[in-house]
Amino acid sequence: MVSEASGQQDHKTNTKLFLKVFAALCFLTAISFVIANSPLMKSQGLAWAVMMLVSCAKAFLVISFFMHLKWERTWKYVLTIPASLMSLLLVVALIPDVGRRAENYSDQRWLHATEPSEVKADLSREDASATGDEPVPVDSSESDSH
Amino acid sequence: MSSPQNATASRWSIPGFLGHYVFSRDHKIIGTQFLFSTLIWGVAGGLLALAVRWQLAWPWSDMPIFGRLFEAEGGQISPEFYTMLFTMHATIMIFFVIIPMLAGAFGNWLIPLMIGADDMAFPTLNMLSYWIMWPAFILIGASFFTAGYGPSSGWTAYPPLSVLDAAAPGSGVAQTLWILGLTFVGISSMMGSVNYMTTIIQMRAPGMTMMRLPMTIWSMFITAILQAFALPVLTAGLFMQLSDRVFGTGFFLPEGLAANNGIQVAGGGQPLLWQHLFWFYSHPAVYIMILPAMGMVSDILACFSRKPLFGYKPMVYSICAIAGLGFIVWGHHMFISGMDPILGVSFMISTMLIALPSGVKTFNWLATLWRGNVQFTTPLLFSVGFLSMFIIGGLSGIFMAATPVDIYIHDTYFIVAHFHYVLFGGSILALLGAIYFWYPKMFGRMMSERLGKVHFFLTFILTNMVFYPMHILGAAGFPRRYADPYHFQAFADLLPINQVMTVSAILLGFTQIIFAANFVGSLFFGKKVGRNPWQANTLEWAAPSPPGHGNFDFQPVVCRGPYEYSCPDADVDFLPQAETPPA
Amino acid sequence: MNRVWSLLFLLVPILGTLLIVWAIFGAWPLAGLWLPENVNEYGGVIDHLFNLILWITGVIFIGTGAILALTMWPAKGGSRRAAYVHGNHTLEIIWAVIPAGILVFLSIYQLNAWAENKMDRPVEVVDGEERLVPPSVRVVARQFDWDFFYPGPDGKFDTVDDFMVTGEVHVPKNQPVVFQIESSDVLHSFFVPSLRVKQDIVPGMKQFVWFEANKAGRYEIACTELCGWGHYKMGAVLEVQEEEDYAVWLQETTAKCLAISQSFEE
Amino acid sequence: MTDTQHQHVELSYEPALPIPRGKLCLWLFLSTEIMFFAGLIGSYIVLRFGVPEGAWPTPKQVYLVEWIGAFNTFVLICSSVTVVLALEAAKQNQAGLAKRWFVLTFLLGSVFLGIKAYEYTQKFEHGIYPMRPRSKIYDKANPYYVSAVGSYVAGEIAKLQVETGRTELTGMDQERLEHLRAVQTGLVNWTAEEVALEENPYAQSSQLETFAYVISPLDPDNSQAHEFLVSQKSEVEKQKDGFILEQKAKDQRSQEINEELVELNEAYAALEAKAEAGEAALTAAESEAFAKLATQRTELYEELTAVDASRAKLTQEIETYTARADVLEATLSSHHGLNEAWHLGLPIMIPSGNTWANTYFLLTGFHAVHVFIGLLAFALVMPMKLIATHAHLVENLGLYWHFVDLVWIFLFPLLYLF
Repeated sequence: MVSEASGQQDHKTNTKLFLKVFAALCFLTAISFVIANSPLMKSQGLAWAVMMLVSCAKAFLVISFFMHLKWERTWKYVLTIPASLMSLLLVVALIPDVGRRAENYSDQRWLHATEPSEVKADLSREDASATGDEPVPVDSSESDSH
Repeated sequence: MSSPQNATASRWSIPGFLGHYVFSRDHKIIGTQFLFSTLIWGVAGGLLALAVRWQLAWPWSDMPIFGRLFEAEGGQISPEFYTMLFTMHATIMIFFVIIPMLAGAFGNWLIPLMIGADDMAFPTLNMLSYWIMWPAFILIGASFFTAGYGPSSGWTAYPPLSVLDAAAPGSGVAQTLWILGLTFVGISSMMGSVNYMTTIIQMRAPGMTMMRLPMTIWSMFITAILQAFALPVLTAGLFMQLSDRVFGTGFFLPEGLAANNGIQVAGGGQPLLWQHLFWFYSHPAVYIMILPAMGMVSDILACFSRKPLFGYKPMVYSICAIAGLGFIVWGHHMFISGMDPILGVSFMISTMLIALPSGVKTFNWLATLWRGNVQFTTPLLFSVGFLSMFIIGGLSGIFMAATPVDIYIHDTYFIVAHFHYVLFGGSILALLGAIYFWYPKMFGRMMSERLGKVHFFLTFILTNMVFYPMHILGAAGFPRRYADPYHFQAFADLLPINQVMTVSAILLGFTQIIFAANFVGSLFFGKKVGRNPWQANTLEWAAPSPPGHGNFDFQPVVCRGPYEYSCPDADVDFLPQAETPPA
Repeated sequence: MNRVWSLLFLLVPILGTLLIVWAIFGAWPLAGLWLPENVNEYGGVIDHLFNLILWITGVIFIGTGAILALTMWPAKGGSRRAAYVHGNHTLEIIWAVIPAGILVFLSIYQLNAWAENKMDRPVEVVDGEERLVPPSVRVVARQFDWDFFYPGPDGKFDTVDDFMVTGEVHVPKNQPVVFQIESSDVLHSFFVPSLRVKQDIVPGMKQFVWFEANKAGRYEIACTELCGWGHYKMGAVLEVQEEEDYAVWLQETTAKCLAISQSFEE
Repeated sequence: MTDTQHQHVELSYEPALPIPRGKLCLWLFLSTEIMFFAGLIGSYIVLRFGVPEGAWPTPKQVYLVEWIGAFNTFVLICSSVTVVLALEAAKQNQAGLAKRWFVLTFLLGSVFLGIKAYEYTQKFEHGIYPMRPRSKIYDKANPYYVSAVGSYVAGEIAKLQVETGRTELTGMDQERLEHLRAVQTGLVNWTAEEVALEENPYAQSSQLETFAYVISPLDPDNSQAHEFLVSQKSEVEKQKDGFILEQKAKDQRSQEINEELVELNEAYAALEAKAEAGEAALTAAESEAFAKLATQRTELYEELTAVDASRAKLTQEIETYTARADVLEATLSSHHGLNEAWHLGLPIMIPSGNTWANTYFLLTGFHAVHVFIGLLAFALVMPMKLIATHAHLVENLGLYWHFVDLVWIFLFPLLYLF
């Protein structure tokens, strides 16, 4: 194996390389963390996409350096790509069907199902308007949001 | 010479009787263990099927002999018991007969022998893959004896029925045991498949390139890949269903269900998620159940028509195509399940595509027989029987692939006809043929050809008589899994035809006694054979019959493809892949 | 003897086709064992497609069966040497492309039927505006019965004047009818063989089936998704009535049910 | 089988790939593992998308601390580095160094599991279990939820009362009992009554929202909600004070009546005695006074009954309002609502909380199982001398370990940050 042969000579460089990868991984983790606590989360889709990209980058680093795939021959593609594609396929195929189920909830289910938190947010709005005497109904804000 | 011999011997067996014959690491012993276990389970599964048929022909009547075995009231089959019968029939036939017999028994026996290896890459793992089946055997066996009626939500175990005890009061603990049992089957299959893949990739004899592999090995290889990729998804689903049942989570349960004795379920889940996870495995599982059969049939057909397999490479590519497409067609089991109809269209198209490689295979088999010097041996007859049945099963599949037609025939007996033609007419017939074919290699003796032909004749006719009329039942709209359809006006006329089918099924069951007698009798009284009784080309016939530990007594060097029959340049009509050194 | 085997395999397509033809014509003893008469305007395409596929597969079935028997037919004298052929690309391409063509044709040909039955809910024109036909009955499946909820005089569900009928549902003839189907416990499937309508019912999910019956009569509803031990007896009757009869029935039943519910309230 | 039938030959093979069989097998195994986690993660994603939009709990609502997750990520990354360094050292035959890295990896893995266990207990403490019946999560603030809280409280009170029958309650239990009673009157019954009285469905749902907020606020930093509760509290207290004042007035009135009655009774008794003595009948004036006294007396008695009744009612009202005020007071005094203030373990409302808990524990649980299996394997290899000939063991173990790390790399953002 190539890594074994080269490892003998440049052990130091290898260690250095691993430490560099380590630093990169820590940095990427920090990025995810910062994004999660940043205003970017307002547009959730974008934030999620960035975080997933960051995760993929981390995965790539781990696979290619720590798992030595960088130094392996072409078999690595045969072994890794089908599984990754297949797993993606599974998720992608499920999303339009199962992932959008809430659109087809029956009335009976809505009786028990959890509701969008817009309604929850109304509590605060309603509270704000209700600093007066009695709890004021939410109608106004409710009809706004729908 | 003695020390390496000892060293190698320890690779296959632990000393002592137990180590030799029970906890052996020799792939041949393990294969035989799989073979015997699955044959026994096959008897159980068959009897369950007969009980199902009995109920359909003479509903609610006392069942002879077996009625006493089940405590059902006075030997009658109760509806709860009936649901258990077909659930267990399917479970046993799929997970304990066909898959382990193909992959476990024949995979184990043939892979090392046909590629010229002394054993599997990991003999201990191989042994474990058999013994991990035993917890599954015990769990499934135990589920018969739990309170209630055994698992009774169908082999597909669709939630919420399979999760809510109140919805299927007969199931109870048995359903949990069923899930656990299948988990063990999954672990066993996973162990087996990584082992097979490693062996086929790394342990081929010199000269045995991938394009010189016999079709059997190709199909086993692809099957192993299918198992490795598809099964974990089912395992994940099984764990989720287990936790729904045992811990009260709600992965597959929607809110506000009325069927749980008033106990509120956690909710938030999606019943359809299970169906997706389940079919993501179980559709490829259909190919796991047919591909190795196809591979073995290819070998048998080529051997007995004394003719090279027609279009070897297209055959290989179509196996790969079937496997590849097999992963993107699972939704065709769910056309009317409430799945997004647009998603249904994409699944329909991929399903139609899969008929293509299957068609190529069928025509290539026909072309292999064409202008061949056909030897009418029992294995050949079974293989042609397979071909004849597979054509019917394949063609009826087109009805289901057409989504609008599927609206009408989904979950009717048309489906039952279709998959029995593929799985019984296809896989089981091919398996019987394979047993006749490789029996001399396994046990060093021939099975009786005369009995074998009688067995084939009756089996073939009766199989058609049992399953062909199911198409007509399906066209009449008769739903499957009905204990008694005759109170529906529309299905009241179905009784006589069901009775014909049941009588045929019982006779079919009796016919298998011929096979059992032949199988057991030949173990002791069969004609002893040499290495290559069928004059076949593939490598296993170059090894002694039966092969000892380490399989080969010489170093096989492969110099040609597996199907060099009737080569005009040769004196004899076969050219083995590797020359056996003169004794 | 060997020719017997060849003939045996030839018997499969011959007898198989005979049996199907026999069933289609409904002669004794196979009377009533084929597709029941279709009474749904939207179901005709399904039958048409079924028959088309039956023709195509029938031809292939007989053809391949004949070829199989022919290839097996042993030569006189028996021991001839087999042809040493490894394959023929042209042939293989031909028998890959022809089925492919048929399949592609089928996939495209059936799209409309699928859309008509599962995707495009019928529309009606009200006050010059097109809108989806609203469900006229809410079908609630439960172990092991069918409950049919009618919206009552006000035409709206979930109001006090709703009423429920169990085991029997009435619909008017020659009108597109939409059912909203729901399940209160496990999976069920709404199957009316004569209408070519089938839809699994997923608990917690709102689904619709539609049809336009063109012949008055009583048709059976069956459950086709395993729903427990009583699966086999989970039936109901769908009665298609002439519009006048339907109106009378609706009025009478409404009055009866409302009277009962009032007597409960008192 | 006759194994001495022929002599064994060492067969030679043509491997397709230039890697050892063990490594190949491990890679294949990892492919199956990818599919396994794809099944799990895929289910998580679709279940999550499947809930109505915007109804997924935020980390705070389920007591998930992001930085702990981030730290655990860091721990796993460190362990990945150490195991790779152990492999490097082993390859170069530096057994001692390899062993040290190896042990460090093991320790880091244990730290990861330890932190995981700590996180789990954090959840369990708040009643977040992946399952019924121990789980205390309700998806929706609806009457079902109120009645669930009600029956929980009633059950707890009954339990404590049974104990009271047997032994003297400790101070803590006594306090708990009081708190439970306060919740019963000031929260459960209060809300039930308000909802029953209210006709407007939006106002009803607002009542229910408040109910859930008081027990365990989904967003504790919601200042508006806080202000609302403050205002409600002052309102309640004002009303309570009003009731107390009224009660005082009624007390006074009751006393007055009693005093008056004493006088009246005396006068009445005198006249009555006279009347009964009889011979010389009462004068007209006297008999008129007698009749007037009788009416007055009856009136006073009636008023007394009414006043006493309203006093009792007022006592009850005061009790209710005191309880309500106590509840609100306790809610406001703590950051996380009543549950934190009084540690009663009331059922909480988290939208999609159960689905969240199911998937969270499923994913992290299976990941933890994998970490645990890895640690077991480490423990098995630990006693070996990690020289170059054993490097393949370290390599395979390392591959597995990196895979576990990989899974976590995806789980961390999916579970903690999304």
